[in-house]
Amino acid sequence: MADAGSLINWSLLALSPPGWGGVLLAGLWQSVQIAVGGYALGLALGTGGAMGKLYGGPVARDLLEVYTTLVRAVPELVLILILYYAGTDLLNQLSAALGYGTVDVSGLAAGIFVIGVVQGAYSTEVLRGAIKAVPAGQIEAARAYGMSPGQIMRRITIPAMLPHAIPGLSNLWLIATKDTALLAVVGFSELTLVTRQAAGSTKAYLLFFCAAGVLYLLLTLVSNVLIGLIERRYRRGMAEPA
Amino acid sequence: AAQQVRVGFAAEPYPPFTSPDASGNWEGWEVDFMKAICAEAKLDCVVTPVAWDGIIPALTSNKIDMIVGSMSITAERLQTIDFSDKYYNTPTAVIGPKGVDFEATPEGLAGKTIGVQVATVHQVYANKYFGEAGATVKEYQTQDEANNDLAAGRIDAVQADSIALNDFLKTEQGAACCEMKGNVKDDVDILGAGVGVGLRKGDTELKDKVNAAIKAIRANGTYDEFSKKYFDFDIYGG
Amino acid sequence: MSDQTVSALALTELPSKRSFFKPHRIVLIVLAALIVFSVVWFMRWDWVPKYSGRLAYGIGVTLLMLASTSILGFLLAVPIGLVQVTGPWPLKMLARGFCTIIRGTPLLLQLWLLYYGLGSLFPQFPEIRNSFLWPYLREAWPYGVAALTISFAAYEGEVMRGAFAGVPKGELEAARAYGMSPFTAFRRIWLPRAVHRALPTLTGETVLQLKATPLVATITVIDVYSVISKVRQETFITYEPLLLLALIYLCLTAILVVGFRWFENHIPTRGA
Amino acid sequence: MTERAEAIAVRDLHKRFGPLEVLKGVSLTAQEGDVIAIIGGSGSGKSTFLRCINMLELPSAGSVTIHGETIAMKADGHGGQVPADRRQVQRLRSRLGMVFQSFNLWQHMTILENVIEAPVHVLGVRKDEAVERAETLLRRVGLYEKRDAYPAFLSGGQQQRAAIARALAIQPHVMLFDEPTSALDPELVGEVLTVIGDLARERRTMILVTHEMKFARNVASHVVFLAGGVIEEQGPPEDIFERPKSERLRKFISSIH
Amino acid sequence: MTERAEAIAVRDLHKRFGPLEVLKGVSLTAQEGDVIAIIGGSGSGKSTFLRCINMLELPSAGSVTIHGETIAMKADGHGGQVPADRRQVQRLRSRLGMVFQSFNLWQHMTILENVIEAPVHVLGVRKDEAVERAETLLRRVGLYEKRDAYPAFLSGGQQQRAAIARALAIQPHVMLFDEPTSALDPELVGEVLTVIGDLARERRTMILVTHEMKFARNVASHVVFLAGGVIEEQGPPEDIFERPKSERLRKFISSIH
Ligand SMILES: Nc1ncnc2c1ncn2[C@@H]1O[C@H](COP(=O)(O)OP(=O)(O)OP(=O)(O)O)[C@@H](O)[C@H]1O
Ligand SMILES: Nc1ncnc2c1ncn2[C@@H]1O[C@H](COP(=O)(O)OP(=O)(O)OP(=O)(O)O)[C@@H](O)[C@H]1O
Ligand SMILES: [Mg+2]
Ligand SMILES: [Mg+2]
Repeated sequence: MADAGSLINWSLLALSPPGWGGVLLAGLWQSVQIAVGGYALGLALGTGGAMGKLYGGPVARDLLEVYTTLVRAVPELVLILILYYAGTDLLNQLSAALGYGTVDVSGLAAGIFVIGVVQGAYSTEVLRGAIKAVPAGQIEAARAYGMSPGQIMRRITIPAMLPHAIPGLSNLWLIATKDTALLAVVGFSELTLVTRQAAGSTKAYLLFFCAAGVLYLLLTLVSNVLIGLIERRYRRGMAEPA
Repeated sequence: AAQQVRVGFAAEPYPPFTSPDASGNWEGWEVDFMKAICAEAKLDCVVTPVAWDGIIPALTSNKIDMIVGSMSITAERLQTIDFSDKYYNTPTAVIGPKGVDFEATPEGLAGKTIGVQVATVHQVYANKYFGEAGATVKEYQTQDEANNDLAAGRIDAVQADSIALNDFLKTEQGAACCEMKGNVKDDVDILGAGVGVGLRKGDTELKDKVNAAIKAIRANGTYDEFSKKYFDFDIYGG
Repeated sequence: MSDQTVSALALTELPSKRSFFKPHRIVLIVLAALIVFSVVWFMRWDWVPKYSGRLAYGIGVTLLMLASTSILGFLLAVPIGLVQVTGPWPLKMLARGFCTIIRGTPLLLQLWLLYYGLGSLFPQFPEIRNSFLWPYLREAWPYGVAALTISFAAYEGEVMRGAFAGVPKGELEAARAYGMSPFTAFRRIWLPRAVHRALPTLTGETVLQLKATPLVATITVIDVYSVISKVRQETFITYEPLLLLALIYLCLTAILVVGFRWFENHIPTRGA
Repeated sequence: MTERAEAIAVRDLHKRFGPLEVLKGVSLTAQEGDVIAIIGGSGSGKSTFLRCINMLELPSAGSVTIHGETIAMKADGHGGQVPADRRQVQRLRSRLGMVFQSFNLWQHMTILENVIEAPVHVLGVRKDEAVERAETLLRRVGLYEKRDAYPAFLSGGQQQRAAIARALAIQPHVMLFDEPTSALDPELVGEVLTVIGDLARERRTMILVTHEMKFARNVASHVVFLAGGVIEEQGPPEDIFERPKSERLRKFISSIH
Repeated sequence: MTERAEAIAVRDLHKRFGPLEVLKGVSLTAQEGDVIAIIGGSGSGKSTFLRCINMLELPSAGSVTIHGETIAMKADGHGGQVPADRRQVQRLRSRLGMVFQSFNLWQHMTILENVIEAPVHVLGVRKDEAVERAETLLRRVGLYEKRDAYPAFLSGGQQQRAAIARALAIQPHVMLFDEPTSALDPELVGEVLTVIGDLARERRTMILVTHEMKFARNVASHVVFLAGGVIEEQGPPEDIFERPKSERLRKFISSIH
């Protein structure tokens, strides 16, 4: 049985084999890629979703309501399983039906898709709330000066809602980074899964889980610093402090 | 260009068949086997690790094209997927902690907690034979975790493939804590008639290629050559 | 996390019943009914009766996990929030560090760290192995409860911090002015007032906690998620069990939300 | 006096909100240089009338002509009407400088950015040119020093003056003011009225809804009294305030004093 | 008049906030039944003085005696002093009924719960007894009907009357009021002053800081004018308001009128 000394066998964390540090970093890189991709996809879906919920027709609004209700009521882990298997399956059947044959969905793309769809519902709600927080008078003034709907959206609504949206969007980013860990359950080689493999192979469970924890924490802390900078920039016009 | 084939196996350490090394590559007997048949059948194989408990859905939903994951050919699985001919066959065994004597029989395991990996033939077997006889069956996502919990004293026995268990007993951790308690009584219906390559139903073209390749490497000695690196007996079985 | 973010992450409000039936809804409802019908008709559900007992058990475990960890977590959150507002600086830093670390790492990782990491360490100490705790430490659920409790405590601790800080100074001063000892003032005024301020976010936090519970299935706790996984492995049916699982969580969430609403409406509104 | 061009003409404007008919046929013509003050009781439809002019509210019936160009309307199929050409509306709106009661400055832009926004992005003026003109305007309303401040950091009076500069920046044919001082603290009203008074003296075409009767009397060339959805009485300020004909106007004026 | 007992005695009270010495030696004695009004300019230390009496602010030097019992103080090692015995302070506080400018009712309790809170949880009165007394008090301040309402649903005047009932509920030796009406809308001031006036007529011992000079004049038995950190002048209200001696007081009074 391993004694306490071998539990902190730091050489296991060395960056090159036989150390597993390199594998962990590669896993972290995968996680970051999925988080960034999923977050971006989520933002895109969320922007569309928020627009649809606020300005769309009754049918679009109802469908979006179903989307956000389901995603907000069902655990991420379950959604990830469903989307991971069914999502790509449907995509394949669809493209087959259209005569394109099966598309090869890479693991990375599948991961981004799964996180993105979940994040999309969350950002829909965050962005909708932020847009609603923009005083109606601001938009009316833009109309009164002859701006087209597109211009109003670009020049007034979006920049004006950003200060309201940024705290929520920041939280979503932090959640995206942590949700990538759930992909471990479907066997995707992100940080948590490679940590589990490294831990299982070396039996140094505590060491590797702690090391991964530190990596996630670093990611969060670095993100917090960046978020702070962004917030300061976009809250310039707000009289009251954040 | 060679046909691209995504080969799925469990994203977990399952020595001596598949295990990740510190540089992020996979190694083991089954990896060698896969490389051999891919070379033989001129397939461009891409290694795709997936979660073991989702490996069949991954195959049916087109995420992978074949499973090389020590998957036993059973009637149950044949309802959902197809298999190549068997490429190895080994008995199923039970291990337990040193100093506690019991046999790998329903009576011996009654009242004990036995760990198995989910979605394996062992899970089905243990539930049927030991669970009904009064044992608690605890299901793990990976074999490695079941072994680890046995070493940690959280369970009383582990049932699995005898080769995998023997490999575990050879490790520092396994040697310190546990010993072989014996093979379980065979039940071909559940435990299957050996391990085959899992394939999507209807993918006969690939199935033919794989079957041909298995035959070929058995015949030309490749199979025995890489097997020797791992085993001092014939893993192909009778 | 602000209340707004929490409600973006967790369902906290059911769609209103008012003016539900609009012309376009009829069409959508018919479509939905068609989908439900074809799901029921064309997919395989013959396994449901066989597993219904185990499913009920799994739902029970899930709810037990939710209730116990939310209550324990809330009890922990009170001191965590409090020391961040008034504590001596070592405790303040400790609590802040705790919240940062827990909120900055994935729950799944924490869970595995506790179960596989810490849990595999315990048996190396004969004192632990021989103690009366060992039968519990052998089990998986204490680790699941611990991880979920800690996580809830960290998130709710932040809420409580804001709630404690937000109680108007004057009300605390009034308590002092009437001769209350610091402890009485805390027990009678500060704590109830802070809890009362924190209540509105509780619906959201509890739904988030429900959504976190299936993770315990990965450490061999048999909750409803784990039962469904077993269905999938034994029957080789991919989608149907997952759909049922989603439906179960949807219902559980709806029940939670309705329950909290009911409470809010039946407890007298306590002003601002 | 030479014949002046018609700046704005509203013909038989009707507006209903559901069952409530707020405007029941209002016609009004402003020549260039006219300063028209609209007065009337609360809820008499003054704001609605002003908002119909630039189609922020869609009139139920009637037409609006700006500088000789009539806004084309088409039936909406529910008995009302909608603009036939969105672009035309946008173009004509950009010739009307609207100043709101609650300023409605864009909070995410500095004062200068607020002022150049419409010239640059609606009228397509070059940015440096727009900045130059904006600075002149801001100097005029006494806000040059605040040009890089965000609206939230300005007093109400300063915000309203900035809003006036923003409206002037598009070089509008007509300025529309909807109770520009009623959201201000009494001490701040004066500074805004001074600016508007200056504009009136320059004979800039303006239509203003106001509750400041003294001010209306001093600056307006024409006063319109709205009541019951129609123009109850109109005329030069001396007539309206000193020789009111209708009973309603008399009552209204005495209630103000 | 018989010799009355001393309700409160403050001796040579000093209070400094960092470099700022707000109170520079203030002494004041109130006999039972005295109604003492403290007046003075903003920032003259009136609130600070009142808060020092029940140790919500710790005096830098000087002593406070309540009903013959002097609050024991000890040096804090930084040149100031702190109470020697926390329990003594808590006990004496519960004999002083403080009414704050901003009411400070406990928002999570109904009015009745607010009133019985200190009797039950500080003084250890039985709950049913406390409720009975609280209801009498609430009837007295005209809030019996509102006893089960939460403070947030009451007007400011009602909240302040509830706060007065809360203070009376502990049967205090002395009532302390810190500008009890200055957070109220003018229409609501009257109802609170009526209640305080009634208490004064019953000859309840009170010290009140107020800006309502007319009220102070009517109800106070003694008026204290604080300025520059000391008592500049004191005496019966007629003397203070009609025959002010010092220049400062004269100025203060004329600025108020
Ligand atoms: N969007 C709307 N929907 C329904 N009714 C409206 C709407 N806008 C205004 N009204 C109604 O139209 C009437 C006229 O409103 P309007 O704002 O034009 O009055 P006003 O003369 O500007 O009054 P005030 O002096 O108070 O600003 C009012 O009765 C108002 O309630
Ligand atoms: N906690 C504190 N820290 C520092 N300075 C304080 C503090 N409390 C009061 N002061 C200062 O002490 C002085 C007296 O304040 P105090 O509130 O007693 O005046 P006041 O007579 O009650 O005035 P007002 O009529 O405005 O209520 C003021 O200059 C104030 O700024
Ligand atoms: Mg109006
Ligand atoms: Mg004061």
